Amino acid sequence: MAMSTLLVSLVATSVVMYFISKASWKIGAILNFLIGIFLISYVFALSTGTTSELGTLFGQKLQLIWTNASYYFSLVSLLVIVSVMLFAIKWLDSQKYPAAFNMFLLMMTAGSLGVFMAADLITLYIFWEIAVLSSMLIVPMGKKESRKAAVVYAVMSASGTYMYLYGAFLAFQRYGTLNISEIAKHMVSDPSTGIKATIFLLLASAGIAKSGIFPLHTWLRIAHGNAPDAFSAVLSGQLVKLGSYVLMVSVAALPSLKIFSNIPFYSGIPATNYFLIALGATSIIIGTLMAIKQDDMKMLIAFSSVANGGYILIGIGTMDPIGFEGGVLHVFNHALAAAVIFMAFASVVYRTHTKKISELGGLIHKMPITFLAYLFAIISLAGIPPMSGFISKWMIYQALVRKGMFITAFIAFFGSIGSFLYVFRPLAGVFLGQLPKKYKDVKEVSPIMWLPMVILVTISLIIGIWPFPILKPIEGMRMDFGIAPTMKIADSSHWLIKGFAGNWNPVLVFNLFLIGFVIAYILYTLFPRPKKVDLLAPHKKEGAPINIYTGGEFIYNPDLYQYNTKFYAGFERMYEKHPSWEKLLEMLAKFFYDLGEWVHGWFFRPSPSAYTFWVTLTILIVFWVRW
Amino acid sequence: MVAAYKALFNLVLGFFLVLSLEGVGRKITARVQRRIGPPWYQNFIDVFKALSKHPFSNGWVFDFGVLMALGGAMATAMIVPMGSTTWTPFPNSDNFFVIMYLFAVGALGMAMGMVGSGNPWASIGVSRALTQMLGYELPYLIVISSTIFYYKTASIHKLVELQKNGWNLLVMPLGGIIAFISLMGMLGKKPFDISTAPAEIASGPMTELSGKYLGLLHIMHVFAMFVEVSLFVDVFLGGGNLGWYLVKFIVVWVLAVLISSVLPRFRIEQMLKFYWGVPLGLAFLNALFVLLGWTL
Amino acid sequence: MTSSMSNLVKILEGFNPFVEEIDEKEVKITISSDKVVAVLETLKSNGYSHLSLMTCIDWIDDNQLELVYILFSWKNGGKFLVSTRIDRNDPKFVTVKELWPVARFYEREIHEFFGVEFEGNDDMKPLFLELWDEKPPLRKDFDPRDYSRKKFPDRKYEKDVIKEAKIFRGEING
Amino acid sequence: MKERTIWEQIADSFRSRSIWMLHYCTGCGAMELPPTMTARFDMERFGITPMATPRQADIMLITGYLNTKTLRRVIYTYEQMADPKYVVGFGSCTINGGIYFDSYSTINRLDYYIPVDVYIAGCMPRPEAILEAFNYLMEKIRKGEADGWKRYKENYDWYKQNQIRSLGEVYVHDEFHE
Repeated sequence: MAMSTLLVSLVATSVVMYFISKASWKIGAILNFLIGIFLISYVFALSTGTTSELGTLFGQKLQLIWTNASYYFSLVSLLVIVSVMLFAIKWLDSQKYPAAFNMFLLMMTAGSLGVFMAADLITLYIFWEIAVLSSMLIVPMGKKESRKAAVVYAVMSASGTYMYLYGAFLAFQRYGTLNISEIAKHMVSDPSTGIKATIFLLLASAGIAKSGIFPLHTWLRIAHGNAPDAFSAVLSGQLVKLGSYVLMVSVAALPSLKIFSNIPFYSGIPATNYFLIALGATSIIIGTLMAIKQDDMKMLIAFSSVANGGYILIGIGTMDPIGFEGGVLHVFNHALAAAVIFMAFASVVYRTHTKKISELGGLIHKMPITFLAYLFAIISLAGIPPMSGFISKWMIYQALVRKGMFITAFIAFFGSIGSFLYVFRPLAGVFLGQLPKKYKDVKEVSPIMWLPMVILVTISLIIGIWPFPILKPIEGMRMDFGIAPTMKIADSSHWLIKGFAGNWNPVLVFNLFLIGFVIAYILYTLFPRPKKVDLLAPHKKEGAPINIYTGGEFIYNPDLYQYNTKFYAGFERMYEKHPSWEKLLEMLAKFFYDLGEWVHGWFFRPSPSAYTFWVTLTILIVFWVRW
Repeated sequence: MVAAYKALFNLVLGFFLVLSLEGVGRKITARVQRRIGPPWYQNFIDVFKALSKHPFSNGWVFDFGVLMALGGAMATAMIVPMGSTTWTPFPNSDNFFVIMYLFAVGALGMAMGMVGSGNPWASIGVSRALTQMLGYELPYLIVISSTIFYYKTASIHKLVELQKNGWNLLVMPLGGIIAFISLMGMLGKKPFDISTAPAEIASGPMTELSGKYLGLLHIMHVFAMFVEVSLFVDVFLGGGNLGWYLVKFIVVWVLAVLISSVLPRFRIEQMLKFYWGVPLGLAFLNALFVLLGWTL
Repeated sequence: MTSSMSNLVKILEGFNPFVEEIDEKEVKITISSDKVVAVLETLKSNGYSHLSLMTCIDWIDDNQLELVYILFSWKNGGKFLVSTRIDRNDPKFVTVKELWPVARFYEREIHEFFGVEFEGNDDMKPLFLELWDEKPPLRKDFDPRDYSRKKFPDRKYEKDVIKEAKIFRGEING
Repeated sequence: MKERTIWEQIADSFRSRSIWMLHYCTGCGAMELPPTMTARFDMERFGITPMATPRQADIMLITGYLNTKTLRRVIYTYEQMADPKYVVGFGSCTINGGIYFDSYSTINRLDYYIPVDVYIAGCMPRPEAILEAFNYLMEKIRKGEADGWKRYKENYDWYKQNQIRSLGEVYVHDEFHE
C-alpha cells in the first residue's frame, strides 16, 4: 500500500470507527488496537527512500518520503500509541465519550504519521493540524478544568503553528519551493543571514510550542494534568515528540552548522542554535524546579516533560555527532518512560479516583505490577543504568563536556539529579509507605491494562542492555543529515558505545549488576531468615497497632503515619517566591481582557442614545469617505 | 577471565580496606575527643554481629531494595580502577559518568527499600538525602567536567596515566579542594550527615533496619565509600601503583575523618546554600580557568 | 499584700470571702461554692487572666473536697488562690471551661484522680491513667499499698540467718 | 542448657564485643549514662554504642522506675527489638520498686514482665558499677548464658499473663492513639 493511500484511508477509517464505537466501544477499541498492530508491521516493511504523492495544492505537489528519521519517529510514536490503544480497551469504561476517543485517537495517529512522512513543509503543516486538532478534541473529555486546558493547548499550539506557516511561506517566497531538502540546498547558498535566521526560528517555533520549550511551555502542565488519564500518556509520550521532530527538521535537516557557519557563537555552535540551547536549558531548570514541588502527580510528570524536552533540544542543538544521537535517542527513552508513567498513574486514578500524591500511599501492597512498571520507568527517566534512559543522557553529557559548555552541562546535571528528586516523590507518596484506610479494598488493574506497561518497560530494558537496533536508524539519520559521517559511535561487534572521552559497554555493565545482585542474594540467604512484619496489620485486624518504630507509642491509624505532603519541604522553602512565567502570561491576558472591556464599554453602551450616536457617526463617516 | 579476578579483588580489598579504615576513623575521632576508642577491627565485629541477628522484614520491596542497593554498589565497586591500568578490571567501561550513574542504582535501591518500610522517619531521611545529593553533586560534576575537558578523556585509567607528570590536584588546585568538599558530603561525614541524623530523625533511612538488613546496608555503604574515595584518588591524586594508591586512600580518609570529628551538623537548607554558594562559584571559576588554559 | 491586690480584695468583699495573706504577692480567698464563678470572673476582668493551676485536696476528716484555682496576673505578678469546699460524698461542681478553655484538661484530671463531676464539661475521658479500674487514686481512702500488692507482685526475700552471720564474720564474701 | 553449635559460639563472641544499646530513659538513671559514654569512662572502647531505634539495638537499658504507662511502651519496644536481645535493669526501682514500692502506678519488679539479664543495684548506680555490669553482661553473652530472649519466647504465655494481670491490657486504645 502506498503511503498516501494509507494516510487517507486511516483518516477515513477513523470516521467509520466513530460509528462502530457508537454501537460498541469495546469492538472499536479492539479494532483500533489491531489497526495499530498493522501499522507497526507496515512501518517495519517500508524501505527508506520510498516516495509517494498526495495530490497538489496551489500548484504545489504534496509529497511524502520515507527516511530513517520517519522510520525512527513513527516507530516510537506507534509503540506509544499502540500500547495506549491496548490500555484503553479496559480503561475506556471509566470514560464518558469512548466513541469519540477512539475516533480522534486514530485520526491523531494518521496525522502524526503524516508529519513524519512529509517531504515538504506544507504537507507537514496539514498533517500537523490534523494531529493537533484531533488531540485537542480529546483533551476536554477529562475533568471539569480540562475545557480550559483544551483552550490553552489550542492557543499555544496555534501560536507556534502560525509562526511555522509564516516561516514556510517566507521560504517559499524566497526560494520558490516547499520541499525540505531543496530549501536546505537553497539556504546553504543564500548570503542573507537575517532572512535565514528568521526562517529558521519561525520554523523552529512550532517545535518549541509543541515540545514545551521555555516561553511556550505553560500548556503542558494544564493539558497533561487535565487530559483523560490514558491520553496524557499519548500527549507526553508521542505528541510532544512531534515538536522534537520539527525541531530536528529545522536544526538538522536544514543543516544549521553549514547555513549559519558565518555566525559562530561558542565552540563552533552558531548563535541560532545556541539560542535554542539556551531555551532548552531554561526549560530544564523550570521543569525540574516546578516538578519537584508538585503535589498533583500528573502535573509533576508534565513538568518533567518540559525538562526532558529541554534535554532533547540541547542534544540536537549542539549538532555534535554524539550529542545529536543522544538527543534523538532521548526522544525514544522519554517517550517510553513517560508513556509508562502516565499509564501507571491512569491505573492508579482508575482505582482510587484521585491524582493528589498527598491523598495516596502504600499502593504497592495492592498494585504490585503497576508499581514495578512505574519503578523501571522512573529508573529510565532518571537516567540510571541499566535502563535505556542512561544511554541518551550519557551521550548528551559527552557532547556538552567535549564542547566545553560548562554552564549548559551544569544545567543538564542539575536536571538529571533533580529528576531523582521528582520521580521519587510519587514513588514514595503513592506506592510506598502506609496504605490509607479508605483504599483498603483497592485491587490491581486487569492484565489488559498492565500488559502494555510491562511490554514498554521490557523494551526499554532490552534497549538499555543492547541499544544497537535503535542506534542503527539514528546513525543512519545522522549520515543522512551529514553530521560527521565518518564517525561511528555504536560498535555492535565489540558491544561498545564510543564517546569522545572513553567508551562503555552496556552488556558488561548489566552483567556486572546481575553478578552484584546475585552475590547480594547469596549473602542475603546465608544469614537468618527474617520475621515478617505486616504493614497491613491495622487493615486486617481491628485494633492491631502499627508494628514499626513509633518512638514507643502505639498508633493504630496508618493514615497518620504516611509522609507524603511537602516531601521536599526543606528544598521547596528555598524557592517559594519564585517568578512565574505563567503568572506573567495571566497578567497579560488580564490586561487584554480589560482593554476589551473598555472598548466594549465604549461601543456597547446600554442606553439607546449612545447607539444612535455611534450609528449616526458611522453613517456620517461612511458618507464622508464616499464623497 | 583476568578481568573477573581483578573485579573480585576489588570487592575483597574494598571490603577489608574501608571497614578497617572505618574502625581507624572511630579510633581517631575518639582520640580527638580524648577517649580511648574502640579497636580498629570494631566495625568487622559490628557487621558480622548484625548479620548474625534474627531480623524483621517489612515486605518484599524492603528486601528487594536492600538487594538492589548492595548489588548496585558491588557492580560499581567492581568497575572502579584502583590507581593504575594494571588494577583496572574493565578498561573499556571505566567511564566516569557510567560509574557515577551506576552508583545511583544503589542509592535508588536503598531509598526505595527504606521508604518501603512504611516509616515516616525513613521518608524524611530519604528526602533529605536526595536534597543533599542535589547539593554536593553539582560542584563535583562541574569540576570533573572541567577535568575531562582538560585531559580529553573520561576514562578513569587514562586520566590516571595522563597524570604521570603531575597530579591533577596540582594542575587545578581549586578543583581539587572543591571535589574534596563534595567528597565529604558524599561520604556523609559530620557537617553533612543530615540524612542519618540519629538524634533528630532516628537515624533516618535506617530506622527500620534490623539484623542482616543493617549489615548488608553497612556493606553497601562500605563499597560506596570505597568508590567515592577511589574516584578522588584516581582523578585528583594520580593513582599510582597499588601501594601508593593505598597510601593516598588512607591519607584522604584520615583527612576527612579529622575534619568531620570537630564539626557539628548543618541544617538541610544551610547545607544547600553552602554548596551552591562558594564551592559552586569556585567550581565555575575553575572551569573558566581550564577553558582559558590558566592551569598550573 | 500589695495595694492593687488589697483594692481587689475590697471589691470582692461583697462575696463574703475569708482572706488569708500568704506572702507579699500571694493571697488565698476561701468562699462558698456558689460564688466561685462570680469571683473568678471578677478576678479575670481585673487582670488575673492566667489560670496557673486548678487542683483538688481531699479533706477526709471534714468529709469535704477542696477545689483550688490559682490565678496569676502578668501585669503585677500577683497570685490569687481561690478556694472552695464541696461535699465529698456527692462531688459535683460547675465547669469554668468557658472562662479558661484550658480548664477542660484540669477538670478531666481532677475527675480522674478525685472523682469530681463538672457540670457542663461532658468530655470526661481518662487523661493520664490507662485502663484504671479502682476508685480515684488520690482520694485519701484509697490504699495504694494494698493496690500495689494486689496488682504488682513483689519480690520475695527469704531471710538466710546463717549466711548473714557468715558474711558478718567474714567467712564468705557477700 | 542446650549445647551451642560452633556458629552460635562465634556469633555469641561477636555479639559480646559489639553491644548497641537502646537507652530507654525512664527515670533518674539516665543521668549516669552521659559520663559513662564520654571521655571519663568511655563506653565505646568496649564496642558499646548508643542506637536510635529498637530495630538496631541489642540491649535495652531500663534506667529507673517504671510506671504502668511506661511499662506498656517498654514491652512494645522490647518486642520490636531483633533477637538476640538483652535487658539491663538499673537501680533498685527495677529490682523491687525502690522508694516507689507502694505506689499505685509503679511496678515492683521488672523481671516479672520481661526477662532481665543483668540488674545493677544502687540508687543510682555509679558509672563504675555500670561498666562492671556491662563487663559481666559481655561475659554472660560470650558464654551463651544471657538467654533472656529465649526465655521470653519459651514462657511467652506466662509473661503475657503477668503483663495482663498488672496492666489490664498491653495496648490501649484512646483518643491519643487513634
